Amino acid sequence: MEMNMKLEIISFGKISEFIGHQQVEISNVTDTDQLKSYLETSFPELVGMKYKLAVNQNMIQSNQSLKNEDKVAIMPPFSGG
Amino acid sequence: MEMNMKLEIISFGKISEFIGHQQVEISNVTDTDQLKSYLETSFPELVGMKYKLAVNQNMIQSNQSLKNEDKVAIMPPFSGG
Amino acid sequence: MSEKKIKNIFVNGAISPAFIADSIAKHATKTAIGGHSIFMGQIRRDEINGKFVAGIDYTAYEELALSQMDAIREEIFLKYPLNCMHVHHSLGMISAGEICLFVFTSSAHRKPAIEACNELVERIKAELPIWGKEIFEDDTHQWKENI
Amino acid sequence: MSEKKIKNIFVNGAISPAFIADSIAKHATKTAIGGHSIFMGQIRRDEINGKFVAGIDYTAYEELALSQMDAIREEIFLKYPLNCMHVHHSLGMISAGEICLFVFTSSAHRKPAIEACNELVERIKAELPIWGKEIFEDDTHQWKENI
Repeated sequence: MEMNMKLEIISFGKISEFIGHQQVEISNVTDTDQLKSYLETSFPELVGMKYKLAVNQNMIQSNQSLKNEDKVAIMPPFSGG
Repeated sequence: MEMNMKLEIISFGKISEFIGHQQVEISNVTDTDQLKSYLETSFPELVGMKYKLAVNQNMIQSNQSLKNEDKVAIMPPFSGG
Repeated sequence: MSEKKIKNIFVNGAISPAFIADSIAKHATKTAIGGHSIFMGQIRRDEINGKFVAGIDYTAYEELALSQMDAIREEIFLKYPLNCMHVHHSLGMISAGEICLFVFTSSAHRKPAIEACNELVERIKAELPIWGKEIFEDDTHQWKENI
Repeated sequence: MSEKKIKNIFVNGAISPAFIADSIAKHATKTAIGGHSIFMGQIRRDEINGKFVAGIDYTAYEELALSQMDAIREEIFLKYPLNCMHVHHSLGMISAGEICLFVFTSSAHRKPAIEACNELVERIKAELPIWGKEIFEDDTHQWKENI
């Protein structure tokens, strides 16, 4: 059975230079680890970069399941201050 | 042989409330330890108080000889800042 | 549940010395305070490969940064006996020589204010989703990384 | 021998927020600076045996304090890579809520400024011959002691 999920993707810092704000509809992605693989395939610039995800404004520390309509932020290392 | 020495005494903080700025002429005092004894005899309020001396604007850490016309400051614990 | 208003730490543009003075002056009525500690971040005109930094353009994931800051603020208030804590961070283009971060803590005795201020600065740099794009004088850029 | 001008750290009366703002603003042209650390001492309206402190009257052995401060300044500049160091201490009557000590250090990166500022505050309190007389609202007084 194929699962389809709609996600809103936002990005920041240098990642925003190659991943724009977008809605994606993807299949066979049910958690953040799978999403990372999907992103690194779609945006090879991500491979080897340090980045973190936030889902619905919660920082993701370890793999977490995703649900339809989640808002995922892709964030390079912080450099405030 | 009796030695006479003129010293200028200044004092600060709570010590200035009972020892005023003054010239003293004293005998048989040749170093700061002897001066402390002399001061504590003349000003019994000093006994048991913590205080430091400075001679000619140098803080005294250990006993030091005195000479005629030295300027001696009597200083209670600091409380700046 | 308690109704909680999340404080906005972000200001558009540089933080002016007048703003800082005003913030200090407001504490004159708080006569339980004995010590204030302030940290200010200022944009350096660094030279990198022969080019000079004209300024840093700051962006943030604002909602997430504010909720992270709110959690940090609560933890710091629990850890140190503070009377006050103020944090302001710039967004947008801040020129070399201008101030982009202002952290201000106050306590009855000096140590809690000093320690809380230092800890806040470290946590702001490490934990808030804020990004600085260094703009060179020739309009090229590179992204800053806190190390 | 080098000719050396000893800096005067003493100001008559309280240190105003406007003075502090002016001091901060003067650093905008120093674009090698990345971090500023400030400590300010403020007079507390302490309650002691049912009486409130109206203010503190500061006196100092000025010549000795300035030469001690000069030695401290040199040691701190040798120990930390600082761009700037400024110290101001009030003399005379400073009312509760007013600022009596302003220590301001700046460096390229934050750590030296922060550490130097902290060390300066500790040394100023421990080593400078300055005395504070706490004046109560009923005009009685007691001498402050740093502990």
